[in-house]
Amino acid sequence: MIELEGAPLFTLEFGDILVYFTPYTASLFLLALLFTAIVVLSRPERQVEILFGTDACYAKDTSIEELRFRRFMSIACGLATMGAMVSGDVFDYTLFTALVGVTNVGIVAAVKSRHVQNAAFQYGIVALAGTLPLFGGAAIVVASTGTLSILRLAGGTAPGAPLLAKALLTLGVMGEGMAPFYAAKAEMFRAPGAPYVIMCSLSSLLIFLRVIEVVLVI
Amino acid sequence: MIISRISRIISNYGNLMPLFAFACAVLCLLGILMLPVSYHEDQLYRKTQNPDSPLDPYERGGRPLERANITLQYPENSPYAGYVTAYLTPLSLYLASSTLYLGTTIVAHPGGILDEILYNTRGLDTVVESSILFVAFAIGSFIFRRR
Amino acid sequence: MVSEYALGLGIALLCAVLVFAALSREWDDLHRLLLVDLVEIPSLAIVALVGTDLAEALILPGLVVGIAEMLALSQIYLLKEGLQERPEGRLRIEVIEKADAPVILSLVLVCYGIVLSGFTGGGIAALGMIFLFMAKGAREPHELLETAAGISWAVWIGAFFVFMFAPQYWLLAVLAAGFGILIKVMVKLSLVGGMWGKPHD
Amino acid sequence: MNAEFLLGLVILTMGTIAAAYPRPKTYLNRLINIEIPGWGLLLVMLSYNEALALLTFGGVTALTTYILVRVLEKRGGA
Amino acid sequence: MLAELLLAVVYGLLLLGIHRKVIARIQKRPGPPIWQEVLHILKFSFKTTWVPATASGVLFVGVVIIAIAIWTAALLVVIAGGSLMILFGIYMLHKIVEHGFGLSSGSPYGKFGGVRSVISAASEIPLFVSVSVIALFTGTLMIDEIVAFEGANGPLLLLAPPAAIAMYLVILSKMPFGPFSIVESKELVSGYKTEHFGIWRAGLEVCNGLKTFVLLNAFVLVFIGALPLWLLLLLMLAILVSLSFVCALTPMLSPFDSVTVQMIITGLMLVYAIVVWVMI
Repeated sequence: MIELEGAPLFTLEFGDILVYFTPYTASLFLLALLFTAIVVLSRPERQVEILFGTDACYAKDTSIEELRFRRFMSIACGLATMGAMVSGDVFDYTLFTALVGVTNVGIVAAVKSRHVQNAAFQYGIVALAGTLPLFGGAAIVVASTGTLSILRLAGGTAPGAPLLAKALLTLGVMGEGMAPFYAAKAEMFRAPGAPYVIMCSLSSLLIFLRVIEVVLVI
Repeated sequence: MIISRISRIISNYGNLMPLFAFACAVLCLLGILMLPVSYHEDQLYRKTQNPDSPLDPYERGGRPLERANITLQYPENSPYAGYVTAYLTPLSLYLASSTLYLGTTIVAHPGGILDEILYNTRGLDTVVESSILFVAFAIGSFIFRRR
Repeated sequence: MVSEYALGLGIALLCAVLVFAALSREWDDLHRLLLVDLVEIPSLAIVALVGTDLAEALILPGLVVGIAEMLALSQIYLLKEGLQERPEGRLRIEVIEKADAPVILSLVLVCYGIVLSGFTGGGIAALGMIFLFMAKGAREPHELLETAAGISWAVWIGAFFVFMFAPQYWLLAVLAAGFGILIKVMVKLSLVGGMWGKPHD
Repeated sequence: MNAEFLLGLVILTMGTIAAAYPRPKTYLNRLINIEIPGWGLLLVMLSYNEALALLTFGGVTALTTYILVRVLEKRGGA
Repeated sequence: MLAELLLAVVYGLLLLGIHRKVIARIQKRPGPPIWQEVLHILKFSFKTTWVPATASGVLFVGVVIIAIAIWTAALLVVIAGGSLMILFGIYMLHKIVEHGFGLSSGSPYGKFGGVRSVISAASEIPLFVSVSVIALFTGTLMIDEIVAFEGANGPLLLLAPPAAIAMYLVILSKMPFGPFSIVESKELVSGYKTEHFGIWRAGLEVCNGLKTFVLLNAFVLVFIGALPLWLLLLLMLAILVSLSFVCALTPMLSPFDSVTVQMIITGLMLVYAIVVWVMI
C-alpha cells in the first residue's frame, strides 16, 4: 500500500529509527517549517476589544516576558510537528505527538485570562489521557508485528498491524485537538498572539493528516 | 431537536473530557472483543536469561562496536549495534567483576544495561523524551515564577 | 488456552475501560487530574506486556511524558483556581529541622543516584534533594539550576550525535549522555521541591 | 504464565476498581488507592524481569504523588 | 503551466460569479453580473493597500502568499495526477489560512471568523472516510491511477455513491452562502476576510477562484474519470449549479449545529466504510 503516497524521496538514519520524506510528508514538513519561520519573524498582533454599549475600544498588549515564553513554546511546537511529519517509526511518532500536546498547552497557558486557562487545562487533561491510546496503539503494533518501522509495515515484509492498534492511534491523535474533541481548542484560540495560537491549530491538523497516512499504510 | 442537543454538548469544553473518555472506553471495550491479538514471536531485542552472570537479568553479552546477532528494524543502518550490555564503562566493569548483583542494582549505569537501546539504536526517542520533560518543566516553572 | 499476551492485554484494556468509564462521569477537575494519573498505569501495562528489552526502552519515555504533563497541568490547575498565592505547610517536624538526619539521608540518596546515573539515578537524587528542601526549607537559586539543566540537556544531545556519527568514541558518549540526563533530571525534579513553600522571585 | 504475572494482573484490576470508584470519594482516598494498581504493574514488570522500568516507575510514582499532594495541600483539605 | 493557472483562476472566479447569480435568481433577485468576482479582483488590485496598525505584520502578509501557494500546488497535483492525500492535506490546511487571516489583524470580527473556522474543523473529517473508501476500492490514491482504474471499471460515482456524496458535502461546506459557511456569515461583517483589503484581498480572491476550480475538478476526475476539456468544464458547471441550488434553499446552520451535522455524516460514512471493508 506504499503507493498511496509515492516512494520515499530521501531517508535519514538515526540508528534504528528512520526519518524519511515522501512527497506527502515532505509537503507537510515544509508547511510546518514555513509557519515556524513566520512565528520566529513576526510580532504578535494587538487584539482590539470593544466595550459594549459604548464607542470605546482598546488594544491589548502582550508583555515581553509572556511573548518570549510563548514564542519559545511555538517554536518547540513547530519543531515537534516537523519531527512528527517525517518520523518513520510508530513509537517515535507518538512521542512527537505527545510533545505537540504539551507545547500546545504551553502556548496558551501563559495567557492571563481565566477562560483561556480553563480551556487549556481541559485540553491538557485530554491530551494526557490520549497517551493511553497512543502508546497502547504503538505497543500493540510492536507486539503483533515485531517491528515499529512504518516503512517495514508498509512494505509488506511484516504482517499488517491489527485494526485495534490503528483505531487506538487515530483516537489518540484525535484527542490532541481534532473534531469532535476540539471544543477547548476553539476556546484557546480566543487568546491574543495570533502567530503562536496558529501553531496550535496547525500542529494538530498536521499530526492528524500524518496519522491518517500512517494508519492507511501500516 | 436532537442535533442542537448534541451540538450543545460538544460546544461546552467542560464536556470534552467525558466525551473523550467515553470514546476511549468504547474503543477499549471493542478492543477486548477483538482479542486475541496474536503475539509476533520474532521480536526486536528479545530478552535472554543467564542467572550465573553478575549482570543478570540484563546479561546479553557482546562487545562495543561489534555487530551482534540481534533482531533490528534496519540492520544495514546499525553496523555497530551490539548486545544491550555491550557498553560497560570501566567502573561498571569493575563492579561487575567484584559483585554478583550489578544487573539488579546498577541498572541504568552509564554504559550500563539499556544504554545500547536508549542512546544508540533508539536514541531519537530519548531526545524527544527529554525534550518533553524540558518543555513541561519550562511551563511549570514559568507559571510558578510569574507573579 | 489463551496466550499470556492476549490475557494480559485483555486485563489491561479492561482496566482502561474502568478508568475511562469513571472519567466520563467525573465533573471535578482535581478528580479528573487524579484519574488521568491512574490512566497512565494500564497504558504502561500494555507496553510492559511486550516483554522485551525494547519494551523497557519504551516504558521510560511513557513515564517521562506522564510526570512532565502532570507537573505542568497541576501548575495550570493552581493558576486557574487562583490557588497560586496560597502557601502550603512545610514538613514542620521539630526533630527533622534540628537534626542532621535529613541532610545525611539526602546525601545518601543523592550519592546513590549519582552512582546509578541515567534517568533513574536522576530521579532518586532528586528525591533526596526534595526531601532536603522540604525539611530545611532551603532556597535554591532557580536561574542557576535551570542554566545547569539547559547545559546538561545540550550535553546529552551532543552525546547522541557522537553515537550516531562517531561511534568509536562511544565511551565518551555514554558517559556524557548518562551524566547529562542525571543532572538534567535531578535539577528539573528538584525544582518541584523548590516550589514547595512560598513562591519567590 | 507464572504466579507473579497472574497476581500482578489481579492486583492491577482490583486496584483500578478501588481507585476509579473509591469509597468515600475524597481526593486523598483516591490518591492513596492509585498506589494499588501501581503495585500490580510492578509485579507484571517483575515477571518480565524489567528491573530498570520497575525502578524508574517506583521513583516517578513517588514524585507524581509528591506533585499531587502539593496541589491538595494548596487546595486545603481533601 | 501558466496558461492552466490562468484558466483555473478565471474559470473558478466565473463559477463563483455564476454561483451568486443562480442563488439570486432562485431567490427572485436580479443578482450581480457573473463576472463580478473577476471585477472585484481588478478593483482590489488598484486600491490603497496597507497593514493595520494592530496587525501582526509578517503573518498578515504571509498567509496571503501561503494561501495562493498551497492552492497552486493543489492545482499542480491535480494536473500531474499526484496523490489524493496531498490534495486533501492542502484542503485541510486551508483552515489554517482562514484562521491566519482572521486572527492576524487583531480585529474582533476577524477573530470571530477565525475561531469559527476552527470550530468548523469537523467539515474535513468526512473527506478522509471518503478517501479511505476510494483507497479500498482502487488500492491506490494516485489520481492518475484512479483515473486509469475508472477507465477499466467504470466511474466511482456508480461504484461508491456514498463516498461521492461525502465529498460533495465537503465541497458544499467550502462554498459561500451555503448551510455550512459559518466563517463568512454576515453578522461577522466579512468574517475572516474583514481586515484584508487592497492587494491582499485580491490575492485572497484569486485563491478562492483556484480553490473552487481545484475542488470541482478533483471531484469530476475522481468520481467520473478522464474527460475532454470542454466536457470537464461543463460538468464542473453542472455540479456548481446543483450546489447553488442547495445553498439557495437551505438556511445557514449555527456553528455547532453545522459541526454536529457533519459529524453525523461522518458516522454514517464510517459505517459504510466498514461495510465496504468487510465485503472486499
